[in-house]
Amino acid sequence: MNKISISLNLNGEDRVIDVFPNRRVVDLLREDFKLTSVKEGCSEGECGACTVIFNGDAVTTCCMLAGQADQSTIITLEGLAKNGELDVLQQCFLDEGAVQCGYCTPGMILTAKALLMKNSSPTEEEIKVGMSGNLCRCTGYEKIHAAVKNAVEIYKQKLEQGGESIG
Amino acid sequence: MRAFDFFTPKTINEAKALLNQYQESASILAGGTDIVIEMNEGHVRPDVVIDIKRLKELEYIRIDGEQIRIGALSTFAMIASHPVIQERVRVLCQAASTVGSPQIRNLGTIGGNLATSSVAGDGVSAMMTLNASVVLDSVRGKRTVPLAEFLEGKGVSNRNALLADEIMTEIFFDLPDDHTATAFYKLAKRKSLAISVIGAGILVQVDDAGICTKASLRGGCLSRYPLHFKEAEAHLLGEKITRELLEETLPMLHDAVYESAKSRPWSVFYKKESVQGVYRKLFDAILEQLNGKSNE
Amino acid sequence: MKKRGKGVGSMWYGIGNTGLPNPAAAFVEVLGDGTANLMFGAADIGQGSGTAMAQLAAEALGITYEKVRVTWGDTRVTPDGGATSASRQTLITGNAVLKACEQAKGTLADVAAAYLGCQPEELDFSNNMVTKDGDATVTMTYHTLMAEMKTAGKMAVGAGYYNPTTTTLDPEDMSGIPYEVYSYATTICEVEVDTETGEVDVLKVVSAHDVGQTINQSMVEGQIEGGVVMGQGFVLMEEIEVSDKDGSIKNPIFSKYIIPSNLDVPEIYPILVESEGGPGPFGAKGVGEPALIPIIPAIVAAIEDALDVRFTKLPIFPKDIVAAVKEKETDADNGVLN
Amino acid sequence: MAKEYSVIGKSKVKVDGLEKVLGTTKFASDYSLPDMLYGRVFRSTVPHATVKKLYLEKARALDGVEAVLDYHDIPGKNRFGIIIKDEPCLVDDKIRRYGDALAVVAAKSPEILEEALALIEVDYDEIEPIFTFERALEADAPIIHGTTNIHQVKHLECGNVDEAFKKCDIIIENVYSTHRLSHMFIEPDAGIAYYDDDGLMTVVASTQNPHYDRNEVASLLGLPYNQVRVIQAATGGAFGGKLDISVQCHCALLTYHTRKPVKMVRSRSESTMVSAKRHPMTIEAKTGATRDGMLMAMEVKICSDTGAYASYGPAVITRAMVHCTGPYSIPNVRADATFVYTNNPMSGAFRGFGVPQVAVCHEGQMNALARKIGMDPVEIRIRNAHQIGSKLTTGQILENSVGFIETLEKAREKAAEVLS
Repeated sequence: MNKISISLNLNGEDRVIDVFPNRRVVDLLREDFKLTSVKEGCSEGECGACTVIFNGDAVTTCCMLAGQADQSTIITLEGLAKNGELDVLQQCFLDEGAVQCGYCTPGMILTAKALLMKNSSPTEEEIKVGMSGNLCRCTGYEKIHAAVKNAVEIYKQKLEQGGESIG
Repeated sequence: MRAFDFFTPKTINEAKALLNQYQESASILAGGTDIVIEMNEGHVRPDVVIDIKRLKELEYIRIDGEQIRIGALSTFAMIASHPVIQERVRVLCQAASTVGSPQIRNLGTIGGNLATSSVAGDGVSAMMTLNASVVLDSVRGKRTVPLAEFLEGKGVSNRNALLADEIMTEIFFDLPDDHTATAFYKLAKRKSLAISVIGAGILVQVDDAGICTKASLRGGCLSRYPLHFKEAEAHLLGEKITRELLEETLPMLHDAVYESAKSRPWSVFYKKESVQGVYRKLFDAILEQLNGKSNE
Repeated sequence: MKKRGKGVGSMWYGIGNTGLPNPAAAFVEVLGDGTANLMFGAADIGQGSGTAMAQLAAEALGITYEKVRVTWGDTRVTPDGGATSASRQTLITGNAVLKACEQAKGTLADVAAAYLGCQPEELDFSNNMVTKDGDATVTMTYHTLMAEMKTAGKMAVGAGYYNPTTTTLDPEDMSGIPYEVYSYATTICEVEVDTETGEVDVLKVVSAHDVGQTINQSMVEGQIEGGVVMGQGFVLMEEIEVSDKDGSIKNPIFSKYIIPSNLDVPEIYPILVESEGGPGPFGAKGVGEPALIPIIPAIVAAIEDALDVRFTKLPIFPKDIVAAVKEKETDADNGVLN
Repeated sequence: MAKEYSVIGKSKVKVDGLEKVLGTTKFASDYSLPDMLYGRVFRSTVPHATVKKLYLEKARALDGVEAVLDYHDIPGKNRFGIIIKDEPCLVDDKIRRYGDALAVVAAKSPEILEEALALIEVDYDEIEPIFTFERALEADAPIIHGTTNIHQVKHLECGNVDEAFKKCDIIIENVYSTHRLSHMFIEPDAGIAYYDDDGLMTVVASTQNPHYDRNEVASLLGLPYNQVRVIQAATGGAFGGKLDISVQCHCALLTYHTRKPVKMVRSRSESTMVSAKRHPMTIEAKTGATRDGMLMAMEVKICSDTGAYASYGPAVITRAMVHCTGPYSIPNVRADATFVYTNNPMSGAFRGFGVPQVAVCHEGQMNALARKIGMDPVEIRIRNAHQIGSKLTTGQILENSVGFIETLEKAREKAAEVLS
């Protein structure tokens, strides 16, 4: 087995790494890049805990081979807070009590982020459908939905005040 | 996961050459949503993995005269959000938007779904309802195969006609016209991340007088490949489409499912009963579309 | 055809282990700057016991929440808290925290009383201030208090443990005191059932819980909402299938053991009822397990109401709904009265 | 009017919330130490057998494998269990369920580990497995533990049940059954063991009960309790499923022999396969009441399968018994429960400890009774509800904090407002 070289933009930084191809992207991120916010819950693309933003889309990294990450742009939860300041979504998850055990939280926040990057003012239904690939066993989802709704409102206000865009 | 060599061909020709070289010992990686899981669990153990996802030339949705041609590497997310498919091909739009999860729909491709040919493949049911055909390519040349024939073929995986050196490049079907209504319903235990219990499609075309000129009813997870409700289709053809006429087919659906499912390890009782409820929902959708269209 | 129905379910739940001693302990130290370190054994598994304990300590010591630093679940540092089970941590570790805080506060109160010229029992500790009851002019900051403590060479430390009052149950008839206190709850829900496909939509759920005293409203609501959804899975989606050949579990993965997704959840209205006089900290009881329980019979009852059919066997999967509807139709055809 | 609190009752942000939204919270599988080995368990694929021979040599000889251990390598006591110590860390006498632990392996990489496990073989002498409650009690059934397959029997009685039933206007009889369920916490069980700088055996694990874990690890290794340190890692959901020992003892044993850090992360399947499940129950109930809906008598029989090991079974049976009437005053009650051992997956603690199961029964009975006498289901509950001064079936008198009726009234009020 030959190692393959992977170049990617990871949380805003260009990185290059040589790995054996029989690693999955979840392993690449957790083991090689030590980005342990990426969680593994099911290993079959069902729970969404390993979600990252890959070329602008939410994807589950347990069903991707490392080689698929070559020439990609990946954002993990480590890349969301900027200069110690929480992303609006992170703040809303915190304030709304949308976090219990916290294991699904990174995937939840990133899925929401990818959703909002594509559609800055989703309807309640669009939020729910957009978040429907992440299982949570603790919260019953209500406070997670509420957190994302709040974030949408805050982004809107920021945008109206001429502030940053969501992406 | 077992060791393997990984290739990322830049062109289809390069991909075909690799497949020709490695034959059965190679696995094609499209979205990866099925095969990576299988490999991780050790069920699939290729020596070589050929990642074709970067072949952007196979990622397109084109309206080509009266046909829609979809590149095999188009993702479910692309398909579900395509305006023409949303408007004119609801059966495919609805099937594509209920596959797996948003994350899986961002990765998974229609070609991968058809090539896997899972019993519960929603893309397979929808495409069968549309009487789609697939294009298979290899160093030996291209061939076009109707999906029904593709699924019954005995190729490298014994699940379909795909041979060891072939790559699926395109899926195409007739673009439903203004007089055609289509719909898909996924019966499952939960509303997201669900595996179909029944993944049912319908297509009905009528003439100006409302007489049925084309009917296609296909139910996934009811037989090895989407069950063809031939008797029901025959019942509709040449008749004026009304709720009563549509509902007259319910016992036929029931019986067809019973015949098909009785030898399988499924709850025959539930499948034969619920298929009627599933199609009643589809009839509602069809009638709404047809009536909406006639009112325009 | 779609049919709607409503159902009621209630429950009670004894807090703590049944008829057994099950103590828990806590340590506290108030530091020179008016912050505090709180250590206890109770494992926080996401439900928020760590947060609840910080709130209890802050209230008891009269300092703000942010000034309490908690450490839990480290056997080298924290005393035994027993298991995080039986919805027991708020009651038991909570009381242990209060006892530890009271001990530390005893020293603080002596020093403050001497400084303010009043009796220790006359003092109110709140919002980082110590004030004489009924006389807002007689007051000092925690900052001053801790400086006084330093001068006096005293330390504000406390250790406490709590064991709920129970008795061993009689081996003959199980008489005795199994629990010190009970939580109660009632859930009312509405469902919509598709009689042909057997699909059940849980539409709305009202769940009222007697929690004694709310410690953290958002967290209690979170427990109730999570419990409702888990209960929905219990009745309608989940079942471990065991092979009768080798006893293995046939569906140990998420694609085969179906838990509710976010698209399945109903509108949930949690209601917190408070009831006085309980033995818990400020009267608080537990809600972790009660959150799950009453929704289960409530959904069963709502389906029964929708279909006018009795269900005594769980789970109720779509196939069971369809079978029951069919059976009822057949009975009606045969003239059998339900 | 209750005292106005300054902190209590407020929706304070969780103390561990910030790290969780930042993704910096460390769960057990996130730990990584220098020289760390990867550990995994070799498990049985039969439910009931003695081990004729376990072939560990090939795995031991594999390059990169640092330890392959079986029960002979346990320095202390090879039994754990929260209430009854009946579960081996590694099987010594016999296999009692599919997935029993036979050996543990530590290797330098997950890939070597996988290869090593594939090299282990075992010869079994199979014993008839018991999968049903009924078979467990038959005279010729093989015995799973000790001298009987009966795990626990309980009897509860108050008043005069037989006399009371004679006076009832209405009697409702039903048989309820509930199923086996899994917690499905999103984080599979995981842990890491290592010797800390002071030489203390340290285990960081996903757990609900670190102090219990400490005692079990110490007992397994024959160490004083204060020579073992267990730290609860952030725990990704549990719901009762992380009360039993999972990886703690296996990790610690491997570290004890290798002196190196050993991490174990269960796969989803392994986690579900061997963690405790909810007890499936069959509950027969007979409820007697007056015409106007006052409960007079109740008789309950509970049967359950606790699986291969006791786990929290004794807690479940006791709690189910005490709660079987529901939150209602019933003066005459008789209840019996029998739990048996089988070769099925272990049943244990799961959110509610048997109370959800009996709630299906007592609420089913209340709803049936309400329907029979044509009374509103909330009204019939209020009529029989526990309140201050109520006497329970155990003889306990409720003295304070009984808000049941208020939950009924408030729920009814809100339901009238929001339900259709």
